Amino acid sequence: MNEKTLILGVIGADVHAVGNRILEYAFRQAGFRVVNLGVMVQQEEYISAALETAADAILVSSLYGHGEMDCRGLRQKCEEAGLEGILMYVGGNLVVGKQEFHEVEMKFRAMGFDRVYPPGTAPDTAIEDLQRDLGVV
Amino acid sequence: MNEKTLILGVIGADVHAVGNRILEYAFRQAGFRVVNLGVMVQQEEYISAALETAADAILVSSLYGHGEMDCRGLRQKCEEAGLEGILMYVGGNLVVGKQEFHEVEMKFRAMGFDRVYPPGTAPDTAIEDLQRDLGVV
Amino acid sequence: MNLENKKLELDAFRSTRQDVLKQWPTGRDVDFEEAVSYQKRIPAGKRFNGKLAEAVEKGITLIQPRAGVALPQEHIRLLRYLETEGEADLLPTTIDSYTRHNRYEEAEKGIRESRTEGRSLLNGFPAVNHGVAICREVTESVSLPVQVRHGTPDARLLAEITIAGGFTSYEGGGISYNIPYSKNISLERTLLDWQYVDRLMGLYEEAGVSINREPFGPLTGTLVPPCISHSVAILESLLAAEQGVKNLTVGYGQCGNLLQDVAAIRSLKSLTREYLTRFGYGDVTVTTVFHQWMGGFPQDEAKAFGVISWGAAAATLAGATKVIVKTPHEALGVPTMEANAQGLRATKQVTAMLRDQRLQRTPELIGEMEMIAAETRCILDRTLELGEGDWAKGTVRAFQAGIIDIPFAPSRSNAGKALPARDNTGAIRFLDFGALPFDEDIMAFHRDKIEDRAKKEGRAASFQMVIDDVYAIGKGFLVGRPKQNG
Amino acid sequence: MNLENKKLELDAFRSTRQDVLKQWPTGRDVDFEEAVSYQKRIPAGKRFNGKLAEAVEKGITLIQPRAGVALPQEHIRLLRYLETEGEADLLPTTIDSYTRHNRYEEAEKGIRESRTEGRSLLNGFPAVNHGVAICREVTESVSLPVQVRHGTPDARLLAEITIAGGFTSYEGGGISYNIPYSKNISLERTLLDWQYVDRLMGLYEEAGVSINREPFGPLTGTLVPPCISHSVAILESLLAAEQGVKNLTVGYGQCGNLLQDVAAIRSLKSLTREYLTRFGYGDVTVTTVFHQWMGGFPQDEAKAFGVISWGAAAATLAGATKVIVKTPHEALGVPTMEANAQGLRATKQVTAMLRDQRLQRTPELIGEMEMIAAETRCILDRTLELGEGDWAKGTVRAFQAGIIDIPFAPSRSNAGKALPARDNTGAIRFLDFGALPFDEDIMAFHRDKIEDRAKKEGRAASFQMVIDDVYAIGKGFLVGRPKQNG
Ligand code: B12
Ligand code: B12
Repeated sequence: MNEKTLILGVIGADVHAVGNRILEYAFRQAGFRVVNLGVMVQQEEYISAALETAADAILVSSLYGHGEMDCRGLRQKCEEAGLEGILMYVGGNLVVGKQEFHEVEMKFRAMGFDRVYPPGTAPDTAIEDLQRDLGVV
Repeated sequence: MNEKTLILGVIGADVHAVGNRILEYAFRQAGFRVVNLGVMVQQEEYISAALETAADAILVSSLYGHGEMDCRGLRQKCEEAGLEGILMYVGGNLVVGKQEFHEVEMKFRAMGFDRVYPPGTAPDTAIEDLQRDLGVV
Repeated sequence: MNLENKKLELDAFRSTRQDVLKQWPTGRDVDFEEAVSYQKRIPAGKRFNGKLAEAVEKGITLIQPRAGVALPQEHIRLLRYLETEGEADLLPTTIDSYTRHNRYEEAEKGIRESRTEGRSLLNGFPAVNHGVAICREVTESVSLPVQVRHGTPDARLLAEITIAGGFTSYEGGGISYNIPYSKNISLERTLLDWQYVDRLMGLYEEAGVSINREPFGPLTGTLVPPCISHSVAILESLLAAEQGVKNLTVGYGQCGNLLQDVAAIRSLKSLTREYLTRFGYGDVTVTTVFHQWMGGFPQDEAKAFGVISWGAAAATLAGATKVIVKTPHEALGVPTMEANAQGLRATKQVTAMLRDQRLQRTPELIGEMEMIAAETRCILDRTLELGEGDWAKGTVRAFQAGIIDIPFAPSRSNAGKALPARDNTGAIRFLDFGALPFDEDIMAFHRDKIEDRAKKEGRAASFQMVIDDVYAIGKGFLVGRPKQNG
Repeated sequence: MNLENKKLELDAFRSTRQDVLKQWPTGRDVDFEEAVSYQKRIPAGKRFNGKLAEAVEKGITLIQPRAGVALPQEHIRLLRYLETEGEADLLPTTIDSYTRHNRYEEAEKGIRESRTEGRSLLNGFPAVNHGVAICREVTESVSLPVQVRHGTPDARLLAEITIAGGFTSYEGGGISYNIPYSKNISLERTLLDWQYVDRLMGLYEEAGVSINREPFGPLTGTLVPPCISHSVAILESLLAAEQGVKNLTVGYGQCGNLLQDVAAIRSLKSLTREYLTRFGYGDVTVTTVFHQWMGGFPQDEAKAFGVISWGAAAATLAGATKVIVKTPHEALGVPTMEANAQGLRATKQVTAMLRDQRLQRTPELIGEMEMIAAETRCILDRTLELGEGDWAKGTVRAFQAGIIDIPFAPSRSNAGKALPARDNTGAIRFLDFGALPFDEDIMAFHRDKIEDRAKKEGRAASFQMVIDDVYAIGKGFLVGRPKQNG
């Protein structure tokens, strides 16, 4: 079986559940295996879920503005846990306030995310990118 | 009698009649004698009305945006006609578009207007200025 | 002048035409036959009549801006921007004020100065000076239908040039583009000139090219009671239909009271149909246009968005075919293209969100519609009487007698005796009837409404109340209450 | 845990209090007696209850923003700006998400980093960390009443500090600040904790200081049918009243269909009064709050103004006591103070323009109100039954059984089986009832409505319809139609 596994979750103390639920649905429809951790997910939870399911990618959502603080160190922890080079996306309303997206992107790329998405990104965009990055059609 | 006479009118091809009607009412209430030429007033009309009535001030309105073109040369014509130094105000939406008012003011002061008013100036403002400039209480 | 409401004879029309086309050099490029075949090549999706019919069928409210600048390339850029960034459904070309007064020399100067200064010194697009070819360039460079919006008492040459130039709708009328837009021009004169314009549209119609005609509904935009604008819209519809116009959009400027606004749009449509049918023009298609508040706007842009959006909501809840959109710059000056597009997008959001909703018919709504209808019939019936059966003659005499009286109009042909004021709910009523030919019931209704307000505000009804109402929306209210009642 | 709907004993309350005030060092500055006398010195015009009563009397709709930043001086500047430039009638202090989850260490870090970076890294004001004195500085530096707005499941310490700090209204409740705002916290726990909060307000009330309490109406803000939010609002009102709360503002998040929104606000008020009176709390004052659309917003600011203004219009036409205002930055991030003030001014323009207008009572409106009432009664009656006469126990069991089911809620205590979708007019109905205890008539009503829509769109009702509706307003529509129906 060629099914790729995605870990999905909303990080930190963030409870925005709507987008998460829709992303799960969309990724499943697109043929991915989805492990959805829901909202209020700690960094450790992403990592252990990824290890347990031999996941291909971790998709972090942050809507409430504290993403900047919540996401720091996740890449390092992944490496330490043996998830070297695992594909990592992040999206949502990543910072507090309306900010120039390019700067936000740089900030999260520097934290080790492979792709960073602006507010309101459609699931299809992420699906196309996943297919490309994971080498599925 | 100490009543001061004002010439009122909307210059050029401008038909905005509402503000003009209210200004007339407000100036009369404030005790001025008002000669209201209404809308679509040519430069010559202001001058002959001012001469005829020995007016103390000419109040020009321009709302429709062509004020810049319509007002040019009025001061010179006044001088030529013998209305040296007659008090001249202008107000309304003087230029095309939303522009920095300070620049608009400079432009119309350069044309010889004593006072220049931004969009939406209340009649009371002009009444106070008139009282000061004409030395009435 | 021998004004009567009769289709112009072709000979007379043709001889006038020779003079009209000579009013400015660009007139010589107009060739009717060629223009007809040009118009016939315009695809259906880019014609006003088709787009309006589609909106009626879908039950949606289309959105249209006002816009025009001096130079062709800037104007094209502006329209394209409003199409793509503004999500407009219909496009305009607003004509500058010199052209409106046939002052083509001054317009020419405005064009020249705009070129040198690199900004538009004209408040619109001088279509006559630019001529047929450039008009075609304009209408061809967008993918939506384009209408001429102006305010021109003598709009014959402008009509010749712009329709030959590919525009598919033409705003205005002999009353609505005279009384609010001029001071000294006689009503006979403009009614005759608009017979010419309408006959021209009729000729296109007969040649198989349907041009939409839109009497200008809001008139002075300032506290105009619905019966006044309805009377004018219906008169201009009757006059246009007589000249062969088959596609009419009747208009109304928002008052701000939802019940009155919805009643106005619905009664406008039914009354116009009723009169057209009654007088033998049952084959004319009638649609409606709702103008977002046409009077003084708040200077603050956020507040202006509030006014704009409320206009969008009222238009949609009323079921108007299209809505003419204001911009957040309204109180300050001709809008930038960005501000114009913002007004459109705010409007689009509201009209689309409300597309499946209408205001319910309540006894109050029906009552309001019946009152508007009764008032309008009083005016129209008396007008026809004065005209001894001729609508055109009747119109002239009705204005002379103050039977039709448009508040705040600059024209000397207008009595200017009637005074409007809002009632306690913000609906526009009459504080002074002037010579309006209302029966006792109608007058009692208005008196009661105004009396109620005066009582609530603890002051007598007077011109001060009218002034307060003129300023009210600009200051953030609908009814201009005295301060202590704030 | 021994949850029952009974006024907390003073002894038990006091012993819990000792622990609560120890949760963070700033707790020790709370002195109830001193706080009461401090609160008593707050002038009437700066108290929520007074200002709300005045609005009811005048028949106007007050406007209130959301706003909060990490640092006190910035927060004061923000509130002052919203008062003067935003023309707000009531002020908020929105609490940051770490504080909401009692993560005071992280909040402390956020404060520190905000100081170094010179911008707020927190999405709200961390009132607990700042403590009583700074809260007083905040409430004293503005001239309007200030409310605590948060989303805190365990809001006991926050309540102690902020009420001692001069706030005169407190948002939230054991259901509405748990189910939409947390994942793992048990409902018993939060109901108990909110009994504490409400008892605290009751004690203030008994000491002569009236604190306004506001259950959080919109819940998840996303397609919540009125009967669900009404049930929660009424339950929280009953629970609060039992603890001695006397001044309640019940809330509702806009759906977007005018009829449903007006029916919702009106039935919310009458149903809340009905249940309060029926269960012995007839002396509680009830006002209403309407939240402008709480779900996903369009990113474009002009379009956001359209949504904001339409919310302002619906609130006013419904006759809500106050409206909570969104901003043109909603889809993007916590707004700048300028954007926040813009949302307020657009709202102010509309609420003021419509202040003398209400939506007429039509058979359709009454029908909608009756439907909401019938649904809500089904839910509440079954809840009371499950609780064997105890509203608190009933609430817990009702959630377990899916008798109350909040769409899109993250909490494990929520069944998450019921699914909402819009009907052809945009009103929110149920596509799946889950375990909601509706009678056959009600279910048939919803099924018909959804069926009509499915038919119009030529597709079966499914989760895709729900998703389309979730996105719709952000994309410029109310009903999420498939593309071809656009
Ligand atoms: C109502 C209105 C109309 C009505 C006018 C009816 C009539 N005959 O009176 C109609 C619909 C016919 C109309 C037509 C046009 N209008 Co017009 N109109 C307005 C509107 C909405 C309100 C004007 C008004 O009555 N205000 C209420 C009165 C009480 O205020 P006021 O006129 O500003 O006058 C007060 C003050 O300005 C001040 N004041 C005025 N003059 C002076 C002079 C002095 C010395 C002082 C001290 C004070 C002072 O005191 C007055 C009383 O308080 C304004 C925009 C706005 N303000 O919201 C646009 C506006 C003035 N119109 C405009 C334009 C462009 C036009 C048209 C060319 C095209 C069009 N958009 O249709 C035509 C022009 C026709 C012509 N040849 O003049 C523009 C002008 C643009 C610019 N300057 O950049 C405006 C600003 C709209 C816009 N943003 O595009 N219009
Ligand atoms: C509904 C809502 C709520 C509901 C949430 C209910 C629930 N439990 O789900 C309630 C009312 C409870 C709420 C609470 C709060 N909220 Co809120 N909320 C919203 C709102 C209006 C809509 C969110 C939503 O559901 N959108 C619809 C879904 C489908 O879209 P989405 O969430 O954006 O997700 C999509 C995309 O972003 C993308 N995506 C998301 N993650 C990822 C990840 C990857 C890898 C990819 C590729 C794509 C992707 O795909 C998703 C599906 O299409 C937004 C503003 C907005 N967007 O209009 C604010 C917003 C997110 N909230 C905000 C805030 C601050 C809060 C509060 C702190 C305070 C408050 N204002 O009340 C609390 C926080 C509580 C907490 N601890 O988390 C801010 C965040 C500010 C910032 N980042 O600067 C926002 C932006 C509003 C604002 N402008 O202030 N909120």
